[in-house]
Amino acid sequence: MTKRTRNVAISGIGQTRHRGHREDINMVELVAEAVEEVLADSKMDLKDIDCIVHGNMELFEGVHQPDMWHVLGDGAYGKAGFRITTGGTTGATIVCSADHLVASGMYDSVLAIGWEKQEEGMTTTGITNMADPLWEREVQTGAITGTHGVMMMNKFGEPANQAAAELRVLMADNARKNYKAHLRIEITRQDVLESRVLAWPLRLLHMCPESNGACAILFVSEELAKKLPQKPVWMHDHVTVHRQETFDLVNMGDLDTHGEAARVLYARNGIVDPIKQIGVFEMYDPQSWWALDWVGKFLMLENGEQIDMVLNGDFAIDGRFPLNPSGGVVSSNPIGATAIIRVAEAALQIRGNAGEHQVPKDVELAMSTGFGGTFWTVLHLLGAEKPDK
Amino acid sequence: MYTTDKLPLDQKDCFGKRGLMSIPYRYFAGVFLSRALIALRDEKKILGARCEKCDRVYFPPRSRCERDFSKITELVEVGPEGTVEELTVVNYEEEYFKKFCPMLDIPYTMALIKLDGASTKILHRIPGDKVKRGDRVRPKWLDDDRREAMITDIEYFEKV
Amino acid sequence: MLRNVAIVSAHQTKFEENKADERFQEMCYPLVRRCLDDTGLDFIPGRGIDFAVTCSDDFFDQRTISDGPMGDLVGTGRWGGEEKVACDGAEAIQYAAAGIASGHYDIVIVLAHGKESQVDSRNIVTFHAFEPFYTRFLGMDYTQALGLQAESYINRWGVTEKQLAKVAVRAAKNGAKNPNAQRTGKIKVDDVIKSKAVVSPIKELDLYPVSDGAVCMILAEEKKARVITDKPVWITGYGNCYDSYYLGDRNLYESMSLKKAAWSAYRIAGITDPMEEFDVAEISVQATYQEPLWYEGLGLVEPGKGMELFESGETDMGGRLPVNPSGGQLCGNPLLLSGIVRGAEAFYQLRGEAKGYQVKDADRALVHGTAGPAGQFHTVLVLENDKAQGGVKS
Amino acid sequence: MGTKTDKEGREIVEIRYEMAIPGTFATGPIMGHMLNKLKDKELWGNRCGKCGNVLFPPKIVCPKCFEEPTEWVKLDEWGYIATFDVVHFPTVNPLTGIMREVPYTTLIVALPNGGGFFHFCLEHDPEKLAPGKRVVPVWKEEREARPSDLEGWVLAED
Repeated sequence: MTKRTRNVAISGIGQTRHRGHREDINMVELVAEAVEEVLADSKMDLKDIDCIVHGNMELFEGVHQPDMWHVLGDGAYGKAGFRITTGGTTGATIVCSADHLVASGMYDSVLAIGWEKQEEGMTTTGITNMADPLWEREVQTGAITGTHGVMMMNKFGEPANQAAAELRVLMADNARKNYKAHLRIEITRQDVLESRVLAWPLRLLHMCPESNGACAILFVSEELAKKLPQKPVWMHDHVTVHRQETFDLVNMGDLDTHGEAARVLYARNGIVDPIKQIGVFEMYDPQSWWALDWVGKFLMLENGEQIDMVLNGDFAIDGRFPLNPSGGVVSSNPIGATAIIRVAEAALQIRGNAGEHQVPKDVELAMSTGFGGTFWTVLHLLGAEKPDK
Repeated sequence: MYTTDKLPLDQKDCFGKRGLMSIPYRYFAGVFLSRALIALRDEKKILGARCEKCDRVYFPPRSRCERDFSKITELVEVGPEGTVEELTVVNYEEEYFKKFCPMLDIPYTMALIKLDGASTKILHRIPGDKVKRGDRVRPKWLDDDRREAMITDIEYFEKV
Repeated sequence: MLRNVAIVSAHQTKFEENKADERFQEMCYPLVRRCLDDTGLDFIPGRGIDFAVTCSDDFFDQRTISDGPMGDLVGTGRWGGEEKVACDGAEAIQYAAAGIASGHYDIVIVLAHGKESQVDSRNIVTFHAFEPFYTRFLGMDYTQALGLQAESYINRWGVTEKQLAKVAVRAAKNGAKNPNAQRTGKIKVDDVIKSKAVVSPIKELDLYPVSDGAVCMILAEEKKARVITDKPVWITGYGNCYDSYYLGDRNLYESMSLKKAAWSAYRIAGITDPMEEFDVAEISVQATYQEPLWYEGLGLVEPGKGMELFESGETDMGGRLPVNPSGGQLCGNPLLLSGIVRGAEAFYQLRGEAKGYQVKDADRALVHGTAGPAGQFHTVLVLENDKAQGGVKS
Repeated sequence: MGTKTDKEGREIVEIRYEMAIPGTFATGPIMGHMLNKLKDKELWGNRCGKCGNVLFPPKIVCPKCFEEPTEWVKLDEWGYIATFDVVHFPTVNPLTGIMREVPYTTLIVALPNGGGFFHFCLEHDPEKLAPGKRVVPVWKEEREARPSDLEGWVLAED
């Protein structure tokens, strides 16, 4: 167990319906939708919230320091606030931030808000812009890359190809149960394998959509959690692992930030068999090829066992190890919100009121991840029971 | 220049690469603000947003009251005349702005104007540097065929 | 805060108008190295530096995820983690302290960088801080926001441009003793008044110059701080606050958010009379009018009396509460960096290491940073050395 | 600038804005050295004295050892395909504001004496490409110390 000065609980969750088009509202109104819902969910009065943590990626909407404008919609007027961003991990990072700000004793209630209105910018150009302007920026193509696919195919052959497609189908099945998900499509493995090539062997249906959405979570001290009506979900631990700016692309093994994060988290929290001990896993899966590779890394499967697990249906909502009951990132990806949505969905599963995509069992521990930057990972562990400090 | 005893470095290797950060955007005002912006274009009307809870009339309009977070659904006409409350004379030109904004010749005045009936002040421009605090001003509208549902449909404000 | 947190090391670059020969890495790496040498720490999660907080701005860097390239310099190559505060640097200090006080980390490195010279004009960047429907395409930027607030302030209290010029003169005078300051030396009131008009009443010398530079800091929890240094500087108060976004919603001649930020920081630090209880203050003044305006917001003096306080000499070196012995942001710090530079300067003062501009017996310091148009957002920190912690007030 | 009609038939305001912020990226002596060498059709990285890894693009400090590199290293003029992909998804190049022509192929080229990086592959047929195949660089005639001086990589004839 990580050291923790005082316990922090999630006492409210708010999430917009993530959609490809939200031309009916502007950015501020998008954020306000999530805030309104978290206030309703937590029965907390906005004026009683101490601090707002705001996160997104500025260059996706082209607004400098958007937290200043968003005071109009996030309720930060006259309050303390922070703007924390780290790329795709932003949503997960602001959860760490809120956890720190409450656990530190600085604030008793912190509202973390992650959002993105992808349709207002050009996502792939925005991502390409993260590469070094003096070298890679001329070459990189956002996150649209088939390189992982090529590596998986080389290692595991056709079964990997089938599993990546099957995993995508599972995400679609889950997303249809989650009315907040963006892509709630009915697809078959064949549809995936025959969809348009984006970056061979990555196909359109392997890839996440560009979504508009916001997600807000209320983090409170133990004392305050007791006073609030919602069943508290406890923050147990989080681990952030980054890697060098331009990593050794040749030996990707050198790049196993996911495995490293999992190793640290499991060791600190006495997890020896994640598949048994963790009730549900909300993983940041921007594309199914990455998902297939990463779920193995997070679960420390050495020999691609996850491929059989996919084909056996072990990752289904009612399977041995439910993966992304929400439909995951391939079903909704408002980037600045995506990783905090993982935490929100994990918390909903622990609360037991996730709705149609609730897993049919009591969830004691839930894990969620964020992914971004140059292969950065943020890993969160949430629990139904208070962590023993 | 940065130097180190570990690695030979040369001043001639220090230079600057010109580049852009070029990304296209589409900003959606949303249904509520669109109504107010389109009124500028079609009716030459300046609409503010009235919060039923605290009765403030906000300009620029917004669908949330910043103070009490209540939803705002009512647009009310303000102005068109108003009183200059704050101002600053702008003496510099920014080439970049000219590409995207219909700029006035310098020196011009950037002002905060309390429009009649509004609780807050509108930011807009007044030609020249002669305007004073307390002066009454009115909008100078672009011709009907040039207005495009932007705040710049009001070319500038001018003395009454 | 539930654990005591101290700053144990801080280094900054010289601030310059255009560091054309250095990219961010060259600006920052030597600072990190110096902080490591100071503290004998290394990047070993769990045993050395546990975590990194960076502070930078994607627009100014013209780079999505502008903290990406900083990772190599703060240990992420060693599986470390990093988070970016995309706000004023003083905020980064408070945020790093939260990570430590939460118990999650013991030692955190903070690395902040800014290069206003990279983009053709900083106004092009702050143009994008204005929302696109009612403000941006009027050709708005932060400089004009400063102009509106300046006029509002001097009109409200009858302050003259001549009086404001004295602020620039003192800043340059103080800055002349600070080896890292950019715009320094002998400036006369007339030079300021005659300098190029920018936005009335602000002339070129009333406004902080375009500036490049970086700051690196290491923060630690009490036990480890004691091992690392015998002169820890404690963070004993913190507060920050947002005001309204639209300039037209605010009374620009006063600052609700600064008042709130300051008094929450004072309350936590147990300060009731800032003018009396602080020995030195480092505040972020982007344009001369802000010196008296921030005095009032910080509660050093009542509304309207800021200029009076300035002219009384009590905030000069040797006065009752010297403000900006370093010269402050008017001598050159990029937007968003000023807050952490102020923190570093206060750190030197409280350790008696501000060679040439040391305030005698400085034990408790006020640190202020601001962000957003015309001071929409403020951060206030209270820093104290062991002597002040002992309750001794010199 | 202007408006559009949304799905419900309402006219809504949509402001189109082509941001293009001009700036000057300082190379510094380390990145600048590599860029200048491109003019001589040479790829240079630097080597960490501790772990011996070749860093490309060259770095001010070895991210893993946190030691300063101790020597400049000229990379080999051929490499292997580590992996590749064929991009069919057109995007604006943020450095120029110009839409990229598709399809194009990117590869990660692994160089024998260390280092590996993203670049363009001038062969667009995935059937012809495979990890492990040898590739050689193709240089532009006019070179101006920028990444595009190296036009891309083609399969070596052997």
